[in-house]
Amino acid sequence: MFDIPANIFPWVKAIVGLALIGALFGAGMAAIWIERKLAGDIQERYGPNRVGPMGLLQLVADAIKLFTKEDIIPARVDKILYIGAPIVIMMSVFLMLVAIPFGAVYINGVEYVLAATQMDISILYIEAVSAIAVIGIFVLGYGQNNKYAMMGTFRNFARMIGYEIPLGITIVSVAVMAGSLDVVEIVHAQSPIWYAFLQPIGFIVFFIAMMADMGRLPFDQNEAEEELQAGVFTEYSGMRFGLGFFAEYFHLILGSFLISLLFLGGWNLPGFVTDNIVLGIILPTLFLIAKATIVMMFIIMMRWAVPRFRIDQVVDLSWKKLLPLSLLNLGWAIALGLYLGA
Amino acid sequence: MLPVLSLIVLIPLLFSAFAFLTKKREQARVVALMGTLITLILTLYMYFSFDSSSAAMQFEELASWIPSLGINYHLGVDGVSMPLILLNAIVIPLLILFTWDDVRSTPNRFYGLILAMQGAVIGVFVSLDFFLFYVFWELTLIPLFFMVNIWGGPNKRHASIKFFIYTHVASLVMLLGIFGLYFAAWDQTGVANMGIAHLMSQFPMIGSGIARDAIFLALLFGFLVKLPIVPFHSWLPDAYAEAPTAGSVLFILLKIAGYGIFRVILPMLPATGTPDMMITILGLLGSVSIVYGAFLALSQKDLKRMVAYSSVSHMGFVALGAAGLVALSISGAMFQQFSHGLIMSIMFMSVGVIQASTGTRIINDLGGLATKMPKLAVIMMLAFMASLGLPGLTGFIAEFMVFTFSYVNVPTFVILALFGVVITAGYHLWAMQRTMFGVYNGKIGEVLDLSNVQTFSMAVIALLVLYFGLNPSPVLDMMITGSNEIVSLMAAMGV
Amino acid sequence: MIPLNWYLALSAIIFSIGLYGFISQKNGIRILMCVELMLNAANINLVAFSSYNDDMSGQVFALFSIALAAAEAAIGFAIMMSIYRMRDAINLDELNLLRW
Amino acid sequence: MSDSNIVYSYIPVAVFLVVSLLMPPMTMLIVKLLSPRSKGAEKYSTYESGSVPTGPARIQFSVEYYLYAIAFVLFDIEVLFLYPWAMIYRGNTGVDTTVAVVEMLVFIFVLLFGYAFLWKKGALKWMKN
Amino acid sequence: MVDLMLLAPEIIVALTGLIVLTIGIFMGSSSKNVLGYIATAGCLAALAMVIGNFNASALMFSDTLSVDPLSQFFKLVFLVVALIVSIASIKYTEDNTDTEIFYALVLFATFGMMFVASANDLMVLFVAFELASIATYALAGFEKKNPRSVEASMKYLLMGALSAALLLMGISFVYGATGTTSIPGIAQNMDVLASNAIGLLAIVLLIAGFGFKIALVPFHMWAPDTYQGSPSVVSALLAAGSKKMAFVAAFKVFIVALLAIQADWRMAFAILAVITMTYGNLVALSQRSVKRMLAYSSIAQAGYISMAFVVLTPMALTGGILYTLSHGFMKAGAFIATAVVVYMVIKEKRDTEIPDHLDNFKGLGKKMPITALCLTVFVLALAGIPPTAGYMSKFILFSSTIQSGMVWLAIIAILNSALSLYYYARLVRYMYAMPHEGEKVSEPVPYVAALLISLVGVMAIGLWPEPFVEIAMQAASVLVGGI
Repeated sequence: MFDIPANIFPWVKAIVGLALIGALFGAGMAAIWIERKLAGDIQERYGPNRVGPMGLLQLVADAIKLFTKEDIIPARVDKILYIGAPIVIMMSVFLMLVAIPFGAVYINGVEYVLAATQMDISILYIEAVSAIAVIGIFVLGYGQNNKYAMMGTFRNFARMIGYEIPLGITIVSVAVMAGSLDVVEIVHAQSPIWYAFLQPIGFIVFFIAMMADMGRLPFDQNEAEEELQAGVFTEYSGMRFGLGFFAEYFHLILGSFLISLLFLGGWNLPGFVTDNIVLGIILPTLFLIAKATIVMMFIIMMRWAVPRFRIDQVVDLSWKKLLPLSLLNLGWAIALGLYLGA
Repeated sequence: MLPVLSLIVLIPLLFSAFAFLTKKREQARVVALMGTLITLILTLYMYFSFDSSSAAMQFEELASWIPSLGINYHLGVDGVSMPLILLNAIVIPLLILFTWDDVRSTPNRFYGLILAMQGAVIGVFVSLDFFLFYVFWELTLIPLFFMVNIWGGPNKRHASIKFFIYTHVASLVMLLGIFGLYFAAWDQTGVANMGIAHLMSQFPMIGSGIARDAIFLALLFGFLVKLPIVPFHSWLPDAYAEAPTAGSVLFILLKIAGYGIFRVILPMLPATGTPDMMITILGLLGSVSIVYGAFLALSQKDLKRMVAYSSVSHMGFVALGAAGLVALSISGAMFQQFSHGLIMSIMFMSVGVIQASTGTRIINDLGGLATKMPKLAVIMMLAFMASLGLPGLTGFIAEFMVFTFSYVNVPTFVILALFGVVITAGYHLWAMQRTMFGVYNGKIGEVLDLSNVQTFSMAVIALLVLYFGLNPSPVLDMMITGSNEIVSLMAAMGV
Repeated sequence: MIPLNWYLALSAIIFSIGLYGFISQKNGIRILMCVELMLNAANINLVAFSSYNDDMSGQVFALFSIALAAAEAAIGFAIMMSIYRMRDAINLDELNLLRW
Repeated sequence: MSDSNIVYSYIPVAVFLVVSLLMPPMTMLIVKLLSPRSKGAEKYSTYESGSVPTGPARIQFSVEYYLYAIAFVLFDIEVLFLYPWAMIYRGNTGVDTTVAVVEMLVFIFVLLFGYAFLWKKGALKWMKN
Repeated sequence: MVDLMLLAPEIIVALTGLIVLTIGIFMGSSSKNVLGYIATAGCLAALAMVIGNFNASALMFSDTLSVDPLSQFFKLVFLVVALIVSIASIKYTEDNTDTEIFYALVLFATFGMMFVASANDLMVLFVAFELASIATYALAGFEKKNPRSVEASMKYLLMGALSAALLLMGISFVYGATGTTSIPGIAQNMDVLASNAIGLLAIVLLIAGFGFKIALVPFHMWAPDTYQGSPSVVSALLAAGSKKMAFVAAFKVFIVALLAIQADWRMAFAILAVITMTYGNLVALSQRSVKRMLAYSSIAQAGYISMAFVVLTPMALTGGILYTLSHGFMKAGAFIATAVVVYMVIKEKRDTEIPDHLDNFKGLGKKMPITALCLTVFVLALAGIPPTAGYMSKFILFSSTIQSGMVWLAIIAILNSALSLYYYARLVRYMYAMPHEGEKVSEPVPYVAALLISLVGVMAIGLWPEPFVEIAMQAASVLVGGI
């Protein structure tokens, strides 16, 4: 083997990891398409079906439209905040992406994780950077100087702070059982049984909290077209709107991956051992992607199955139901962790 | 044996608390009279079982109080303090009788404060521990402050605060001196002890003369302001004149400063770095006070202020006698304190009566009172005569002893002071002439003479003035024993 | 390895910004934010020292101080809310019922 | 893991950060090149369902929002203490497990006290009468 | 295993706080008066535990807590203050819907103070310090509808937060230089700090941080406003409890931990003490609000106590420590007396713009004799008139100053005492020499009980100081182990 300086390696990893961003865009497009198609199916109507086969090219058409729309910056907005806010939201998503592992491969018994970087506190890191998005949305709403946006912002704010806590406590419950804050370790720890089965309450709480965190219906009070026009996005149009819109979908995708990683066993295929590198990479990764897709589709379908909650219902759900449940789950996890760890 | 000293301190304080709790004037004055009478009986018992030929402390009580700082509960009396206790114990019941019929606001507080005052003053006299001494010393401030502040004249506010600040600052300076002595003694002996005798015996061992002088001057300052003496006297006329009659009498009975001079200053004096200078200070201030006080008294229009200034003048004798440094001059000074207490009580009571019945105390507005108030006139005249030093009355004995025996050591100051005697005679006679004799001033209207209780209380004091003027030995013997002890202490201290 | 002095310089700068803001600002909330800056400067110090002294207690200390800062901020905002509801102002200049 | 490794594991983070900061402006640059432009004053006015905007948008919102914010700050910080504890309570770093669990139970117990108090006091009620 | 019996006072106080909170929220507002009695009982029980274990000595929780005579003494101080405040508040919180919050905060604040007293580690010290502070911020603003109370609270909070930040920064430097947060550990490694500019920086920050809480001039500006605006019972807690907590913390940090660089901080404390006492007394002279006057007097008293840092002999520390106890009684009592007056003012429906205005004290001697008498004793004690606690403490403190040869400092302090008499005497004059308006007001029993407890404390220390001096000496001996 040729000699590589050790400190080159992370740079290489980073640049390779940038390819992930491209993949993410692809996935985002796919997610939008899936959503529209599913919506059509559920409502017994056609989704996009004119542009290209099964309406696949509709997305390309939309993208072209976004790129060619005029960039309007309304007169009364706070310019710096207006321009900066989508960047902050984007940043949050990308920084989450860095630490999420998408699979692992064993070469000569050594495990190589398919992630842009690996840290021993990755779940804490992910939670931290995902919280930046809240600030982004706050800046977004505040910068527009528009009443609908402002109301959307405050709703967003009330919702996010409510769900951040059960989310954090369930993550701790998972970490307690795995004994690590590293997502990879958590995935390993689920090798025989998924945490979704060991901690069913935690799974449900995490799922709901994650949905709220992503702002998916029934938790999209910050946009609420019927009441607030477009809520936090009221004054945004064209590509600037597109950036925020895409960020939301990215968030959905990454959230689905997180649910799969933390509770659904990640890329683990019990009993699967192979020497074939290609197969070793592809099969677990595909398995993970499949899980994430199912989770995502489930979330998307929820949109058409459940009506939007009122803001007080949202807040009550988190503070009065999820929070005690998550603490209960934490106690369960501690006990279970002691039992299993002993 | 009966802890009689604790009792004469605590009984007034206890009755003071009772008096505060009473609701009506009738109850309050009875409680006050009972308390003071019990104190008087105990004091008389003490006086008759007192051995006036012994220089030692008698009725001594000693209990540990704050051992970690060497502070004890240590009481005792000797010839220096016994006459002063007697004075207080006798005059205060009479004072209460004197005010028996007075109508005033919150009488319960009034009598409570008088009793508290008595307890505190006696406490100072019997304390043999500096800490205890200082506690009682400071405690005397509070009743007097309230006396002036609540029941005083039109300028009461100014007068009370001035009094409070002057004497409090003086006490604090004195406290500094006590601290200095205490720690110097602690360093020398390695034992913390606040006993007065112990600290004074350690005083000459302090190495630096300047340190001794500083300690001495701090203590001296504290006593001289309280005495008071020129130039620290300016609180006195205000406070004395603004106080109600009872308050003025209480001020008169506050002989703690002179007592402090005998008890502490004199024995320490020879051991200071510059004893001669200290004697000069004491003698000079004493004689200046005599003369200057007399001059000021002469220039007063207000009878009460005049009496107040005459008090400054009288206090000069205490300092001068102390500066005489021989046993008999010191005894003279002590006797002056005793005599002054009796005489001035009558004087202030008389002034109080005059003011109450005529509504004024400006000398020029009065005149010919003798015709309308014969009882008052007799008693007051006796007091005036005693005050100016008529032979056969107490004032004469005191002043005579001070002049004669101080001449040995401080002749210059005695000669200076003699001028004061002339002026004293002058203003006393003038004031008496203008108020008592001559034509009755019709503007005053009808006046009432002394009531029976007033006559009784004032007459008793007047008789005492006469009795001790003719036969001073019952108290003078003790004083001479005490003075001899002081002189022998001074001899032992001499460096 | 980043030299310790860099951390200290960073923390000193943040601390100074906070202190300056504390003195110069009039708005209660801004002042509170400035205090948060100062506390965080101290946290940077603690963590940096902890890392360079190879001793964990500094990091634990930082955790506690974060918690305390949060509690303090919570109380602070609660108080400011009640002031705002009463006086319509959180400007310190306008709070003059009690003389400064 | 030594300090230098921590620094290296954050290099990708830095790269992603730079990318995320550059991407939106670059996108907007493309938009600027491609999109048409037409002036019109109305276009730049604030949207308020067609009516003329009145008053500032940054008004004070109902107090419930702030109350929840305060509650959040406190509870979120409590979670902060759970993370380090979760890593060591099973005694793999020489900690006495019983003591660790008891201490955390006391902590959560106190936390629940505060929670019950908030609930009972009505701080978690959106509509206050 | 740690001996939890030694922590029983703290545990009792904390549990009582939680119990009060729980009972309170499940209780109708009509019967909430019982909470005050529960809190009082808790304080009494804790007090009994402290006195029962008075001579205990132990290190707990990996040496982060130390139970020793010093901590026991200050626990005594804090519990006594909490007891007085709890009793008085039975009346104050009557008919209040938030009674349980009030008592819980008082108890939690006391809990924090007690932990400061036994902290043996800067981390514990800081956390406990902040716990007590945060509880008192909320207490200062307890009257949510009273703009003065809230304003007082806000000023207190901002200054308190600043002091916390300065303190933390100072601690971080001490930690950085010595590599430990344990107080004895720092003392051992002090040579590092002594030879380093960081030491000086840390001292400046720490003095400023503690100075705010102690209210040393020039860090005092919050104190008058806060003491004036807060409810009187809370002012009592602040002046008598919170300030003492800062003192014990400063004793531990400076005298135990940073003793090796005493040359650097002694002079600073000397200057601050002199400025503080002089400024406090001078400004107090012109105050018309009694609470504000007491606040300035409190500043001045902080100046006296700070002399203990300058003199630094066992006797001076004994005096300083005894002074904290005496001041606790005197100030708590004085503030509660103003609470009675405020109660009267509200009852008589007078102008409540400044309810504690001097004019409202006119003729108090007749209207409310017990309150007036107690207040008189308290202010005379503050002035240092014998035979009260104030005199006894000043006696030891000032005399120790002379003993160590700092006569100038003693003279300044004594002159200040004389000066302070002026405004104390004025208050007494208003109460006794001025005519009163309105009828005699019956004094509420809880207030009277609290006043009498303070009175007994003040007089007990004044008349029979030996046991108090003894325990203060033991407490001081913990501090001077290193000297």
